[in-house]
This record gives sequence, structure tokens and C-alpha cells, in this order.
Amino acid sequence: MLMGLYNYWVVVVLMMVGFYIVIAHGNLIKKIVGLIIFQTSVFIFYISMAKVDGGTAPILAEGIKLYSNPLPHVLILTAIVVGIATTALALALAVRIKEAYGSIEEEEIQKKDNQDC
Amino acid sequence: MQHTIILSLSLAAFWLANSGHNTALMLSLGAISITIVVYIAHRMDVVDHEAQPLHLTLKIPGYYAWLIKEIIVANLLVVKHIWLGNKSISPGFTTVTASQKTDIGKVIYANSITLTPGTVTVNLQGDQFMVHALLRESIKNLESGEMDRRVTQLEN
Amino acid sequence: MLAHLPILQVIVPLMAAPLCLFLTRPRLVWLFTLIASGLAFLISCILLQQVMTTGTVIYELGGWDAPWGIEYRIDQLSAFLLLIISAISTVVLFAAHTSIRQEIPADRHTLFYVLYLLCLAGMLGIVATGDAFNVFVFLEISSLSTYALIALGKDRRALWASYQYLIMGTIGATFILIGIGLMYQMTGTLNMDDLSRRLPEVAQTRTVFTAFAFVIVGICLKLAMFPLHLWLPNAYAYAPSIVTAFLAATATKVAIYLLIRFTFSVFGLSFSFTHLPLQILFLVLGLLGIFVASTAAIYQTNIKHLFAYSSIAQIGYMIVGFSVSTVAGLTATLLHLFNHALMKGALFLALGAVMYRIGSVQLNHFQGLGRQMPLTMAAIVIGGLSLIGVPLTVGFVSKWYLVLAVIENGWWPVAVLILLGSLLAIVYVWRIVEIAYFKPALAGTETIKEAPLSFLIPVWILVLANIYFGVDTRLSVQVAQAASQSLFGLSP
Amino acid sequence: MAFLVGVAFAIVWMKDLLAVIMLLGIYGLLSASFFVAMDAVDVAFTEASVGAGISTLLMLVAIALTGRAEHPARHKPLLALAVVIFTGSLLIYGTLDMPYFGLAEAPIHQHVAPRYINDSMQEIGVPNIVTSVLASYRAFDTFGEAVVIFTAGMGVLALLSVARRREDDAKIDLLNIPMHEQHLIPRIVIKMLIPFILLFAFYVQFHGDFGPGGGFQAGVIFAAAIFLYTMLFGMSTAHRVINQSFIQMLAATGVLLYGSVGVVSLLNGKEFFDYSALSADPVGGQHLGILLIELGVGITVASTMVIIFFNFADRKEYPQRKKD
Amino acid sequence: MLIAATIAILVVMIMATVRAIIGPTLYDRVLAVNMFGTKTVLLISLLGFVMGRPEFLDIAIVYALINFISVIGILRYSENFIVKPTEQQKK
Amino acid sequence: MDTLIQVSSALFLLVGSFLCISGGVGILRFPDLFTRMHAVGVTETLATTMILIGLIIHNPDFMVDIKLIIILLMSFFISPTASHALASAAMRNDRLWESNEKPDSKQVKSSNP
Repeated sequence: MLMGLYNYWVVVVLMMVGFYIVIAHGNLIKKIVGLIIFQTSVFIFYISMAKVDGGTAPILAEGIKLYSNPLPHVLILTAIVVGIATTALALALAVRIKEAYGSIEEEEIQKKDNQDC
Repeated sequence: MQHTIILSLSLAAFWLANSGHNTALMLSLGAISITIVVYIAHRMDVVDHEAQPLHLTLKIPGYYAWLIKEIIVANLLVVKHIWLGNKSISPGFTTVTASQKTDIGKVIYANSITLTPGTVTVNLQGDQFMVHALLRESIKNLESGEMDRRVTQLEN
Repeated sequence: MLAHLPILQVIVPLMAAPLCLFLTRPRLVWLFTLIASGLAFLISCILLQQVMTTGTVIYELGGWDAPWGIEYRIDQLSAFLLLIISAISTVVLFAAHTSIRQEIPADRHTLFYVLYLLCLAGMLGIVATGDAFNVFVFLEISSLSTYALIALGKDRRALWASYQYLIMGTIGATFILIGIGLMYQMTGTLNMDDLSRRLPEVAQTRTVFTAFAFVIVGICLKLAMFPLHLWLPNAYAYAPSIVTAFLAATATKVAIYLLIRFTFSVFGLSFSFTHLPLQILFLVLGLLGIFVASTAAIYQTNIKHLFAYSSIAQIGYMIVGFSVSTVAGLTATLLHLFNHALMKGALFLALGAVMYRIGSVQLNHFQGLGRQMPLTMAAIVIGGLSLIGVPLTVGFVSKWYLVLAVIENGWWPVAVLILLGSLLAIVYVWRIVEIAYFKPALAGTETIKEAPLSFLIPVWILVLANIYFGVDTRLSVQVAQAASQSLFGLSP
Repeated sequence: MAFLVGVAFAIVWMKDLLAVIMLLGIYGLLSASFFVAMDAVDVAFTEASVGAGISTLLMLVAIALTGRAEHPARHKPLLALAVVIFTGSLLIYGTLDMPYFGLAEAPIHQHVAPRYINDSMQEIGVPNIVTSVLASYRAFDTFGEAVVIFTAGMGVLALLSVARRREDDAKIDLLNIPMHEQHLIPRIVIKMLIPFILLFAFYVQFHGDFGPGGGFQAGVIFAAAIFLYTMLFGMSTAHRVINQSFIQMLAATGVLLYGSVGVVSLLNGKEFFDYSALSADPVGGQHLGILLIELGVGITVASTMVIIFFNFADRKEYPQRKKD
Repeated sequence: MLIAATIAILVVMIMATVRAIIGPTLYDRVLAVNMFGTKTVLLISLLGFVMGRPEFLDIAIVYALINFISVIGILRYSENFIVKPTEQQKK
Repeated sequence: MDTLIQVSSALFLLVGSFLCISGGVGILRFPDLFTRMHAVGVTETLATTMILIGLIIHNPDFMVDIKLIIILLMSFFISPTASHALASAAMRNDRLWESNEKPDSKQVKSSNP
């Protein structure tokens, strides 16, 4: 039991570290970093599911019978692309926010926002 | 023009070395790819004597054989000092004069210095190279100018 | 070609988006977008017709059968949603050309339409697909384009709102991804239909429970359900008017659709509602949402903010109907979904017209507008009445069904609370009416004219639809009922 | 694995954003190595180029624009911690009933996947199963993927694009001349390397059927070569080489190419993305279809990445002119 | 032997990471990242052999390239920060 | 013959690993940036070469060998370039901080703290 699930638990810890960065940190860039870690750990989670003991990479070759599951790989390929797309957009927003507010700290922006109202 | 041809040929070799699939489809795709790459390279203006130093081609292997010997010797030296610890090293900067005339020659020389562990080219100012060395001996070795001479020989 | 309608529904706007880049003149792009959206609308009409007569339509992409390939599965519910989304999108687009000229710099116009089409395609894709992972992909298409669209707003706060939305939305999407992963882990399939068949075998495991929790929380983040709603008001308030009108009328509806789809179709009724305290949780959150958001709406000075909070409250109504978990309750939710799209589309579009003329939607700038822009203000008033739930408007119909459903379940206190919530709506709508009609116009605003026709026509189409479906309820009720019955596994 | 956790925790504590980004690069490389160990070579390929390469670069440009210090103040760390611990324990709770790691009997390996592994060779004729699933069985997901990246490109364009002027170009050229001098060595080495990197991108593009790789990875590598060029030769040179509006058209063309493969099969009376409609021989049709859509993905990704990068870099290099 | 080499490289990678974390200067970190990258290239090649499928060396080539690009990138864009404070000092 | 191949490959790998570890110790142990750079140089030249040669000997497949050679060649091109770029950037920065009045000075100075 311990060994069987150990891998997943480490992934969960990773996810939570990323998640913590996203909610607890006020710096916009740091938040994005957290988001990347969070997403990457989800990818690791998927890939761990796909592994079969004794299997090899799902590229057919002669003399090999056991392959790991290709489907999660496909899903994660797509998810990685989605991740980079999100990152790019988020960074673009952060840059614009810096130009508009002169800061990328959540609290300062909030303060300036309240002045606007 | 000759640079273009050389570039295309080396690209083709690169493709074949990587691909390993010699079907008609793959080969024609390779040909198309090479054409596109050469076109882009021309647009980027990266096809010239600097990037395709064909005049050096013949002499390079001999030089590299010598260089590899140097690298091995230098490596063992540095490793020895790594294990001996901080006290045994005597780091310092020095300036060496390069006698090469062309940029490419200088680059080969500078990279050779860097490749040899124990010495790193830090800065290029005209023909003056600033080098950082781990040991006094390496500085002496460099200042003896053997490497410089060999690289200059390559040029002619 | 009829057999290919499900895919065409999504592919038409999706392919039209990159094509826009090849057109040079913004006016041309606008026309092109309008045509694409109109085509999507036409297709969705035919599809609904098809589904109502022959039942669920299945389309296998790439010719691979279901659990291996991706399939599109259009039942009554999805057809209904497809119709709402494409209809609202088309109507809203009529006004787009005039509106964005004012609000978006000229060199961004083409991009605006590209993103708009992508957003539309993303939403249609979510609704049409029958594959859990495909939902995630299209969710991201629509979300990413939404973030960019919101950020196009003039105010710098639009950027901040968009950023907050992006963070929340991405967390939500990642949660959904985790949930899908866990489900896949237990069943080995991603197809929704297949999932619903294979999940009951493993329904007792803790993994499936966790999967359910993550999917639901993820969707609720996107849905802006009560405690997770913080991103919504600013996002709606500072986005360009057209975007607000489109999003307010459709985005949350898609999220509700996902909620219904996952709880009813994928996890199954018995799992969702008998094993878990979901019913009471949703009921409480829904009611709290109604009250907190309505109260917040009363104190807003920016009318877009006001209606945004009212949207959260209306989502509360839908959640209450959903938590009743009977055919009647679900019918009420679906009806409200449709009706709310009509109301909010009309209201935000009318606000867009106001924005176009006076460049602001602050409450105090509305003084005297009742006389200067009579048609626009009349539209806002009718929309407001509909929000309150006055008879002869659509708002009344759905609230009526909701109250009936609640009473049918014997939850009298809830019915009373729903009515109380409507009273709060009266307060905030009255504030607008009071200022617009009973205060003298501000000095220097005499020159304000009625909104241009390109606004009035779509606004009044929506307003008249509000009234028409409030009087003649046969069509909408019939479809909603059929959809909810099919979700409960009863044949209509 | 524990190694990854260490890096992640370090990221939490670091205040210097630049250092954080470098650690993020390490994190990307590490997780990519992990993917290799887990047999996911295609994913490792992508993660290496994206996680360690592109996103690090984008981050760098972004912090060059926004500044690198993080404020020490953190709000509500306790609440956040509570939320995180709750979510984490829910997940751990969820894993308790999960099949053990690597178990071949797990349902996930029993239901859908066996068909891919056993039959894809007859049905599609491509040894890389990941490619055949990606490009044929689940082609629509991949189309979605291409559209997502296209959307991001358009979004960044909408947010960041600046109007350039000729005079600015000249000014920047002046600034850049001393830079070229200093970078003599990198410049010459990169001049030698660039054609090979580009060709390697094409190689990855067309050999996705046989080994790891494919359109996405190829696109990223291609874009990376252009980034390299841009970084050393300056923005204005890069703009002269690559026309901005042309590259936008190219991005659109990629998506359209992918889509029209589907449309062609529609017109032939088959389902969308049913490649067997493309050729008389179904397997040949599949092959052709995969080739075409991979090309579409590659074009889209390469040009979108270039668009994104250029827009960030433009923001940095060109003087700002406020519009609103 | 392959496995021993793999472990050795992992150990070196950990050392590089430690250097990247403790710094102290920016360039120490870049150096560590660069070293980490080259070691990853070796690790991937070795892993391919350990797992018995050595055909996937393309990945290692990509790593080498990407690593190079990110080092150049870091240096190119870090110059912005570092020069600025000094210029202020001069004034 | 087979054992010979095995043994020699193992030998190369062993030497490579040892050099690698030495480099790793060096990067932790040496006092400042430039000296550390030399330690890294060790791992990038000889250690890499040794390990790759070990693998080449180990593997009879021609295609794989070619790729290993490509990696080797690339690392010979790339690693000095990267080191140099790093060193010169660090140098410029160093100078600007320490002696900003004479940014072009070429004096020999010791960097040992």
C-alpha cells in the first residue's frame, strides 16, 4: 500500500505546493509560476497513471509485447499546450497590468482600484 | 554560392544521419525541408564564410586531435585540484594576445581556451582576450602561445 | 449534409475565426462574423428540430466509434443550449460594429472578432461534445478568448479583472482536469456515455467521490456560484459592452450545463443525490447567493456592476431549481437559463447603447435619460421587470415554475425565500427607474440622442422575445420539459 | 521524485523572481526526465521544449518588463494553507482506492487502451501509437489544441501589440551595434547552428510517425531557433527577416490547413477527420491525413510562438506610446 | 554499470540544484542551471539505455538545444536589470 | 569480444561518472563564480565525452551511434559558447558594480576573496 501509492502522494504534495503559491502569494508573476507548477504536477499525475510495470514507451517495435498506456500521453500533450497558452496570456496580462498600475503586487493594485471607484 | 552548396550538403548529411528512413516520401520531404531551410538561412543572412568556414575543413581534424589531448591533460589537472580543495588553487585573470586575423579564427581560439578546463575566455577586446584561469600553471601554459600558434596556422 | 450538422455547428465559427485574419476591412470582418454566427444559429435551429423529433443525435468524429474516438452527442439539453448560445451571439453581434468603434482601438477590431468567434466556437464545442476531455479543451478555448476579450476593455481595471478571472478560471479548469483524471483512472474511458455506464461499478470508491468533488468545485468556479463568485462582477463591469452582453447571457449558462451534464448524465442521479449531501448544500448556497448578491446589487453605483451581482443572484435561482432534483425543478432551471439569457442579453446590450451615447454607466449619469433615450430606457425597464418576475415577462414564467417545483417538494420556506429575493430585485431595479425618470437631466447633457438603430434593433428583438416567451410559454417550456425528462431517463 | 518536491518548496521561499524562474526551468527539465522514466517520451519531448524552454523565456521577458523583486507581504497565508491542506487531504483520500502504481490490471489499461495498442498498426499504419491516437482517434482534441494555441496568440496580440515606426528601428539598431561586438563568439556559433536547428525541426516534424515528436514539438523547436536569432541579432533585424502580418497569416493558415483536412473528408461524405476519405487505400489515407494535420499543427505552433515572443520583445524594446 | 552512471549523474544534478538554490549571485545560478541542463542530456541518453529503448535520443538533442537557448535568454534579458541600478549610482 | 566491449564500455562510464561527481563537488566547493566555472567545464568536456563514448561502445546500432555522436559534437560547440557568454556577462556586470569609472580597464586582478 505504501509503495503502491507513494508516487501519487508525492504528486499530491507537489500540486498543493503549486496551489499554495497561487493563492497565498500576492505577486502576479509568482502566481503564474505557481499555476505552472500546479499544472505540471497534474501532468505528472496523469503520466504516472499510464505507467505499466515492465512496459516500455508506446512506440511499436518488434519483440516487445508490453507497452505503457498511450492515451494519457495524448491527453497530456494537449494539456501542456493548453498550459503554455494560458501562461503566455497570463504573462501578457501581467505586463499590461504593470504598465497600467505601475505594480504587480496584488495588494497595491487593489488599493489603486479602490481609489478609482 | 559555394557556401550555399556546402550548407545544403551538410544539411543533407545531417538529415540522413538523423532520419534513417530512406523511403521516397521521407527523402523528398527532406529535400523540401532543406530547400526551405536554405531559403530562410539566406533571409537571415547567416550564410557566409563565418558560418561555413570551408577553408578550414581540411586542417581541422589535426587540430582537434591535438586539442583533445590538451583537454584530457587539463581535465585531470582540474580534477586533482577539485579534490585537493580550495587551498591548492591559485585563480587569476590574465590577458593574452591573439594573432589570428579573422573573426572565425579568434572564435576558434577563444572556444578552445574555454573548452580546456582550467581556463575560460571572459572577454574579447580586439585581439586581446581576457582569460580567467584556475591555476598559475594554466596561465603559463597559455602564455607559451602554442595554442595560439596552432590556431593561426589553421587560418592560412 | 444534414448528417454532419453536429460538427458543422462547431466547425463553422471555428474555421471562420482564422479566416477573419485574411479580410482587411473591419466592416467586412464584422459582416463575415455575423454570417458565421447566423449560420451557427440556423444549424442549431435545425438540430433542435431534429433532436425533438428523432431523439439524441450522435456523430462520430474521424469515423471511430465512441469510446475510442471522440463523439458528439446532442440530446435535447444540448440542442437547447446550442440554440440559446448561437441565438444570443447572433443578436448581440448586430450591435457589435457600432459599439466597438467606440470602445476598442481600431487596430484591434479584427482581433476582437477573431476572439469572439473562437469564444463562441468554444462554448458550442463544450455543449456539443460527448467526451470528457474534449470538454476541457473547448473550455480552455472559450476561457482563453474570454480573458482576452475582457482585457480589451477601456478601463485599466479590465486588465486586473481579467487577470483575476484567468487565475480562478485556470484553477477551475485544472480541478476539472484532476477530476477527469481520477474518473479515467477508475474506469479507463473518457466518453461520457461510457463513463455513466462504467461508473456505477466503482461508485463506492473514495476515488470516485473525490473525482466528483473536484469536477463540481471546478465547474462552480467557472459558474461563479455564490462563495466562488468574486471574479465575476469586475469582469462583467469592465469588459467591452458587447462582450459583457454576450458573456452574461451565455458563459454561466454553459457552466450550468456542465454541472447538469456531470451530475445527471455522467455520475448519475442516484450517485449525485443520494450518496452525498449535495442537495442541501446546493440549496443553501443557492439561497445565500440570491440574498447576498441581491443585497450587494442594491449598493452598487455602477450599473454594470449592479446587473453583474444580479446575475449571481439569478444563478442562485438556477442552483435552487437544480437542487430540487425533480423533473419540475430541473425544468424550472432550464427555463430560467433560457429566460435569463434573454433578460441579461437585453439589459447589457441596452447598457452598451447607453455607454455608446454617454460613455459611462454610472448610476448618477442616468439622470434624465428616461426622456433623452426613451426606447433604450424602456428596454432596460422591461428587462428589469423581467428580472423581478412580473407577470407577462419571461422572468415570471421561470419563477412560477421554480416556486411550483419547490412547493411540490413540500419546501414551503424555500418558496417564501424565493419570493423575498424577488423583492430585493424590485429595490435595485427601482433605483435605476427612479434616477432615469424622476430626476432632472444633468446640465450639459441635452444633446444626448436616442441610441442608433444598430443598437435598438437587437435590444428590442431581445425585449420582445422577453415578452413573447412570457406570454406564449409553449415552446420554451416544452423543450425544457423534454430535456429534463430525458435527463431523468423518462421518455417525453 | 522527492527531488522535485525539494525544488518546488524552494520556489515557494524564493523572493527573487529571476531565481524562481531558473528553478522553474530546472523543475521543467526534471519533470521531463521523469516523463522519460515513465515511458512518456512524446510528453517528455514537449515538456522539455515548453516547460524548460519557451515558458522560461517568456517569463524572462515578462519580468524584464515588470521587475524582479517580490514583495515580502503575503496575505491570508493561514487561510490559504487551510484551503490547500483541505484540498490535499481530499486528494490523498481519493488516492486510497486507486489501483496501485504500475499495475497492469488497472481498469485504465483494460478498457480503451488495448485497442490502440493492438490494432492501431493495422488501422493506421504508424508505429508511434501516441501519434496515431493523437492525430487520428482523437484528432478533434488535437484540433482543439491547435486552436487553443492560436487563441493565445491572438490574445497576446490583442493585449500587447505595439505599432512600430521606422525611426525606432534605426534607434534600436544604433543601440544594438555594441551588443554585436560583445557577442562575437555566440554570434558566430549560432550562425553555424541555426540552419541545423531549423532542419532538425523539420526532421522532428516529419518523423513523428516513427519516434517521439510531431507537429507541436517541431513548431516549438523552429520557433526556438528564431528566438535565438532574435536575441542575438536584435528585434529590428528579426522584423526585417520575418514580416509580422505574414506570420499572422501563417498562423491562420495552419489552423485552416488542419480544419480543411476535416472538411475534405466531410465533402467526400465521410465523417469529419475521417482520413480514409483522402485516398483510395484507407491506411494510406490515414497516413496522408496525419502528415497534413501534423503540418498544420507545426505551422500554427511555430508562427504563434513567434508572434507571442515578438510581441513581448517589442514591448520591451520599443518606446511606449500610450493610446488611451 | 549503466545504472551506476545514472545514479552518479543524479547526484551531480542534485549538487547543481543546491548551487542554484543557494546562489549567491545570479550568475552562479545560471551556471548551475546550465550544468543541470547538460547533465539532463546525459541522463536522458542513459535512461534510454537503462530502459532498453535507446532510439529516443532525439529528446536529448532537443534538451541540449533548449538548454543553450535558455542560458542565452537568461543572459540576454538579465542584462536589463543589472545595468540599471549601476547607472543610477553613477548619477 | 563481447566481454571486451562490455568491460571497456563499463570502464568509460565509470571514469565519466567519477569525473562528473568531481565536477559536482567542485561546483559546491570552489569559492567563486569563475572557479566554479572551471569545475563545470570538467563535467561538460571530458565527463560527457567519456559517458557518451561508453554508450557508443555499448551499443551496436548504427543509427543510435550517429545520434550520440551528434550530441557529442553539439556539446563541443555549445558548452564553451555558453560558458563564455556567461563569463563575459558576469564580467561586465562585475565591473560595472565595482569600478564604474573605468569600464574598459584591462588590469589583471585576483578574484579570490
